[in-house]
Amino acid sequence: MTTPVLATPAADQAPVSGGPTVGQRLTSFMPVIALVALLAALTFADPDFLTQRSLTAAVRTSAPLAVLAAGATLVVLCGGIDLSIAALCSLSTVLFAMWLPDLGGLTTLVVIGAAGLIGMVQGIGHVVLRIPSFIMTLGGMSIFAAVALVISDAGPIRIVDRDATKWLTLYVGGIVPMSFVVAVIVVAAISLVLKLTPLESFVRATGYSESAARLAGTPVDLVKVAAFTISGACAGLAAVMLVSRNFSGSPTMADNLLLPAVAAIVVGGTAITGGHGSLWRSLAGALVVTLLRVGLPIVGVSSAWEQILYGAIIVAAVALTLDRSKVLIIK
Amino acid sequence: GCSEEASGGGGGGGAEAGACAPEDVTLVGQVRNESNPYEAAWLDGGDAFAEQVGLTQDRLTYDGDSTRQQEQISQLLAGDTECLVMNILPNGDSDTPPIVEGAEEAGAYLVTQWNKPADLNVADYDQWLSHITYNGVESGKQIGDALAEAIGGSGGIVALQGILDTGAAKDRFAGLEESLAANPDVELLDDQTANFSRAEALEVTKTLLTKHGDDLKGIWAANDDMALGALEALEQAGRTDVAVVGIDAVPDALTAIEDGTMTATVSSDGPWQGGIGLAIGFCVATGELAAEDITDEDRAWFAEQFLITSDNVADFSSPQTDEADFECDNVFSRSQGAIS
Amino acid sequence: MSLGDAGPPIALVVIFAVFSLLSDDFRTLGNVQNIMDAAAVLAVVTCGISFVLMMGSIDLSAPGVMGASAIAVSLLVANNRNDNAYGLLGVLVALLLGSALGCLSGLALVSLKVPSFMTTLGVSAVGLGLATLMFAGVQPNIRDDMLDSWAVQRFLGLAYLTWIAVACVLVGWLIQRYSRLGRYAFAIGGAEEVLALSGVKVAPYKVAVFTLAGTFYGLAGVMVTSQLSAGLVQAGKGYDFAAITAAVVGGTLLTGGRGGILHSAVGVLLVTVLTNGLVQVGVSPYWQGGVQGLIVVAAVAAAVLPQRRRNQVTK
Amino acid sequence: MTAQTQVNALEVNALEVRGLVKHYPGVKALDGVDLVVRQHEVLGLAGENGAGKSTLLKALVGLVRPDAGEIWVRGEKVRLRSVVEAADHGIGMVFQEQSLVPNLTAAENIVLGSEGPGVRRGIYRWDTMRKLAQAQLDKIGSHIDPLARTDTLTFAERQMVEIAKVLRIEERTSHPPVIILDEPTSVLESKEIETLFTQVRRLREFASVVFVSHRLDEVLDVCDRVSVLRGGQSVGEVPTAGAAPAELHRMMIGSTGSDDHYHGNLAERSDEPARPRLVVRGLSGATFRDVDLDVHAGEIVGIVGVHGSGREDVCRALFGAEPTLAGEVTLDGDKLDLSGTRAACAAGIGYVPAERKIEGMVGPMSVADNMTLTKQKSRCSGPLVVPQKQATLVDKWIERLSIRTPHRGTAIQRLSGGNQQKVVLARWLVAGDIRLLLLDHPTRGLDIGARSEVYSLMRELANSGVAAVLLADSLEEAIGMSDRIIVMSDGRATREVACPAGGKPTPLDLVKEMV
Ligand SMILES: Nc1ncnc2c1ncn2[C@@H]1O[C@H](COP(=O)(O)OP(=O)(O)OP(=O)(O)O)[C@@H](O)[C@H]1O
Ligand SMILES: Nc1ncnc2c1ncn2[C@@H]1O[C@H](COP(=O)(O)OP(=O)(O)OP(=O)(O)O)[C@@H](O)[C@H]1O
Ligand SMILES: [Mg+2]
Ligand SMILES: [Mg+2]
Repeated sequence: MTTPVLATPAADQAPVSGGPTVGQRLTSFMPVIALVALLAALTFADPDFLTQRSLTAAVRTSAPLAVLAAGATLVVLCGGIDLSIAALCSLSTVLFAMWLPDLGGLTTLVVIGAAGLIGMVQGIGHVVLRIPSFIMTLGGMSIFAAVALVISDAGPIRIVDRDATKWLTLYVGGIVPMSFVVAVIVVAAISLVLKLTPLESFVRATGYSESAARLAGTPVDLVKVAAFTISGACAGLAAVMLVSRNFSGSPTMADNLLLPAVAAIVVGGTAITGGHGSLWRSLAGALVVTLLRVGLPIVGVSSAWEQILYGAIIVAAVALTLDRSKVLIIK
Repeated sequence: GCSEEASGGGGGGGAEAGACAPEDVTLVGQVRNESNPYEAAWLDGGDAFAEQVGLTQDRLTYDGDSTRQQEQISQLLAGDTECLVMNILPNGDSDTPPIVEGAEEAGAYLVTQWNKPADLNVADYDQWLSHITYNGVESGKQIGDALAEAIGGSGGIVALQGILDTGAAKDRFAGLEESLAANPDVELLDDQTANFSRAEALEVTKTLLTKHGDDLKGIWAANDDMALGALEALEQAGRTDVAVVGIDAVPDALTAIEDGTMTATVSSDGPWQGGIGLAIGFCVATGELAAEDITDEDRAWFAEQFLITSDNVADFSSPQTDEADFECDNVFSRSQGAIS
Repeated sequence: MSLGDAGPPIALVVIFAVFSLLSDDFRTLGNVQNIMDAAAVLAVVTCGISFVLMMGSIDLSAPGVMGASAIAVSLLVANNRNDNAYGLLGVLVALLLGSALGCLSGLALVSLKVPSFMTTLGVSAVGLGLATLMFAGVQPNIRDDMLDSWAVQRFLGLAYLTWIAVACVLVGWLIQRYSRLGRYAFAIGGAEEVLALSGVKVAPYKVAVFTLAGTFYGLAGVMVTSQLSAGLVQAGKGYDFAAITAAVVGGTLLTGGRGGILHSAVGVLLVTVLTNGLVQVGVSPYWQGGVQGLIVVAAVAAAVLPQRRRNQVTK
Repeated sequence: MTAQTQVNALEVNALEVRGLVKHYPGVKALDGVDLVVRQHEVLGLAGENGAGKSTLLKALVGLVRPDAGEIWVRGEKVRLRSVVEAADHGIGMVFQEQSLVPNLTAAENIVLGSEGPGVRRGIYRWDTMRKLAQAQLDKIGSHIDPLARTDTLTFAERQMVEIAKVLRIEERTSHPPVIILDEPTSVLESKEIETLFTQVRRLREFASVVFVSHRLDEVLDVCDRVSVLRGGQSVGEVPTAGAAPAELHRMMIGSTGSDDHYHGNLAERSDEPARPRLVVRGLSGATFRDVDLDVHAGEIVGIVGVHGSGREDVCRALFGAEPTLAGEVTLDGDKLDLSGTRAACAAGIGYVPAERKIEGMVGPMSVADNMTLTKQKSRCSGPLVVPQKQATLVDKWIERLSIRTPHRGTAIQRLSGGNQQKVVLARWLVAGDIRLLLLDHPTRGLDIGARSEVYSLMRELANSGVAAVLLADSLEEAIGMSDRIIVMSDGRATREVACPAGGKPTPLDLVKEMV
């Protein structure tokens, strides 16, 4: 009989790899596989869909959604949820349009900062008042919507000076939209900071088991507030992207992006219960959701069937991408 | 980075006007959704026109979601745009400029309806052939006057506003204010928004009925859906003494006017709107109508509308498209003049 | 009921008192009836969603299910589109459609192991798609006297629909208190893995809970149709978040295992009183949503603060 | 049952396991285990942490699907695929981790899954259910209100509910049942343990019992026979009559172990510091009042008390995890900030919570990340994590504490409880800057070997100048490990008992003070 691996002291243990197995590697690529499968299906339905121009457009379209989803992913990783991102993004488009004449080139940074600050206030409310993030941000959502409506006098504000956002409409190498490049940079930067610093441990510990994290002396509250802050800042950045696309700010511009953004997070395979997931997954998820939003009608699916297919496909996509070994109980 | 000017967006420059063979033309109609009768009828009108010229219309809907509309348009314009004709209902004023710029860059023929920022000039663009709308101030005033008359020239009314950040809602309410100025004994007791929705109008009206009680003599609604919601609220409250007016002339409203439960509405002809935008684009794309020949008055214009009351409701009960309306030399026949 | 559960009812009383002070119109009997009537549909939706929330799951399918059932019922009872006139049977079929869609959410959850957030979002889209298919461009208006009368006829000052909602709350409470389904739903929210250890197969109960919730949404869709005399695809618009808000404001925890139907009923009244009161006291329509959000947050904060502990997990 | 088997009924083994094998990634949890449970006997199951006891027992109730091997119940080969199937064969289990639904009543928990007449056509009959539950509770002489919500009960009361629950198997099957108790005593107090043992002996009259405990004296006390597992294999069995713990221990670890695992106290400390490291004056909170406490550097102070004495909350309060109402605490003369756990960590205080699964560890995260969670700077250079530094450090501690894990990257939830506990302890040691360690049941669920390791670790820490507060698992442990013992009752520190190496008090002395 073989020696049981664990019966002997640790010193002379047979070396066991702690790295991911093939199966684990595969599950982390699932969002990309889902993306490719969807693209293949759309191309099958309409061969004209798979052109470089078409892909460029889809990728450009996905940028604001990807940024929104990436920011909110942090909150989800911490075990919460941010329902205010879309409303905050709308408000930020209004702020951008209102401040642009005075601030010029600085507006982008100021708006992102302001949105981050607003996110931070929500985060503080959540940790100090112990209001569940769902309710805190649901309240935030309606408050931001009202403020946006009032300060914009309930109407869109056009942008005359387009130079401040022109850079976002450029194409890198003539093909890759700058806005998407920015989205990738944001995802990469946040992911890198998480990975290289203890922050990732803090975020995951908070998401998996808040009480254990707290008793281990992890700065749970700070981490949560930071997550909400970044989520807010990302909403601000997404707003700048939308403004660069629409040449105006409007109090309801991004409101309908809430559910797609959350869908992007979940479709990417991030656990809605917290702890497990990544921003990269949300980026892939945002592309999947965008393809569904624009692809289905363009390849000629009728409005009613489009909704039915959308519903079926996002569920199927999550079935594919969610790593169930990391999430024991599915609620 | 090595960034350069846009290229991914479209073919640039656009097709030479009139170069398209009729069978090469792609017709696209885009509205908010197919789950409301007015917009469904719009798309049906588009289908009718497409059939008339032996084509089919691609029906797009964006569920009242501005971002989704932009996303669909930019995806559409990333495809083959040479003979593309789009008849678009922008979700709000602010959604029009990016659509226009996209079409201009991609060389697609564009007609928009209802929403456009006032300072955006159609004549500044080559591919944006025309913008059609109804005079919202006028319609708001017309039904306001009809309401004033129905309540005998004096008494309290309430207003149900549409989605607050749309031009249509604002114009129509401005029309009501004009009407109020002309009818000094009519008092606006309250104005609330019900977001153009029947269900919301029902709730809001119920509340307003308890709030104002018998002082309330009339309800001014910025569209028929809300008017119909208000009618339900009145029925549930057992009130028969309140006059209701709306805008759009949806079939249910016409029925209500026939029945005498509703006072007035203003026509907007969905099927015609669905066809006319495509017709203008088609005529230009195939060269039957030269873009340069469209006068500045016809680049942005008010379409003909009618106040419908019990007197004339029979004439409107079943709107049909008329092939003659879509003939290339007839497409501007319903113009009531340029948008000032 | 522990002291912690007293928060929402107290908040309800306080908000009611404040509005009564601020507005003469608010404190009339007519307005109280109006509030009860206005709460009816939300109460039924919240009844359904409460069971799902009790399990610790979430349900965003109300808009789709209500839309599908609204169109279905309006095409089945006497209407302007076809010659059907199935009356109560039509209502029943609409409820069954709601059950079927709810069942679909549950099945996708337990068989595909996809979180309910996503399955119900998907089913909502499917429901809206079905509704749009049935809608087919022409508004179905009902001409069924029975269904029409539910919104109009009154008993003891309240519309029949309101009594239907009261009955739903009662039935929901009985299910929660006295049926295995209800207790297990509660238990699943408390410790799902323990049920499995005790030999209870949780999957069928989860499916059953979503089915039950779907049935409530189906009924809510019928009620909206009765109120509007027409079947609208958008019949359920906004009810998903409204119902969750009501349930949470009433003291149901999104993490499951706490709260229940009576809590939710209080939450529904709270939210409805707020909506009504803000109109009555004349808050600008621009601000109403914001003020409501602020008060909801404040109400939850006030309810949570007395119970707060160190090292308490707030998700 | 045929007449033939009826005759043989007594000779047939209640349960028999042959060559059971179970692999987990990187671990062979069971490696050909054989086990025989006779009728009407109490069989002890002993083995180190991670020896495979729980896995074996879970296989017996259908929760673990073995890779190979056979299970025979009363002479019949069976396949157990679920708890229900196992229960139908008369096998029931009290799990190591508490497994009650917190928001249900005790009654519901007791009948959960086999409500019988308590539920008719899906409708609850509360009265019947309460009676059913009461009958079970009466069996073990418990006075818990069956309709009390489970989360309002104390830990021990909940354990009693679990036992009451498993006893329902008597009603469920016509066969003599087999009842499995996986470490039922680790959270009980001596009086409750006595009650439990009375029950176990009563059960023997009509059932077979499998009993797991790391307290070998208990095992010898209550069992008729002990079977020993080591590394997933059966290494033998001994009748308990006349056996000594040391013998069992030797079988468990494969060599002779020292019986004296408390290692005695540190011999005379030469230079007793003038001022205590930790000074607590008049500390009051929701569950305790006016607590005074001094702990010197290098000293282990035990706090004993019954459930509800408030000792856990005092510990948590010192760590900033429980609000305080009044009082002053200084650490090395500096006033301590009790507002939160961060401040406590920064001041050099460590806390090992009792509820390891919920509060002690982050289950899905790796051993390495769990170990360095608190002392991030031990694996960082500046703000950046240096994986190599972490690997070296973690591997050192894995070896130092002989933590049995396939790899430092393995999720901690895959380790056995004892090894999990060692990781949680190691968390406070990796940086070497700890001043005060608060240990709430640090050896709960640990085997003797692991215990001694933890004990020597505590001792070593004390010798290096760390002050420690110990809430021990048992009075013996408290007495063995502490230099001084504080007795708490009703939220007050009522007495202080010196506990020097030479003059240890007896458990009885302390019990008198506690009540
Ligand atoms: N689900 C699992 N996945 C991976 N490894 C597991 C799993 N369950 C148990 N193991 C491993 O199998 C081995 C045996 O574990 P088991 O729980 O049976 O030990 P035990 O004898 O009960 O120990 P203890 O005395 O600590 O309770 C351990 O090394 C454990 O890490
Ligand atoms: N289904 C499972 N999935 C993942 N891990 C599991 C599973 N079942 C058991 N384990 C893990 O296997 C390990 C062994 O279980 P267990 O807690 O019984 O250890 P133990 O050795 O009995 O503990 P102790 O040290 O307290 O005596 C535990 O860490 C447990 O978390
Ligand atoms: Mg009616
Ligand atoms: Mg074990």
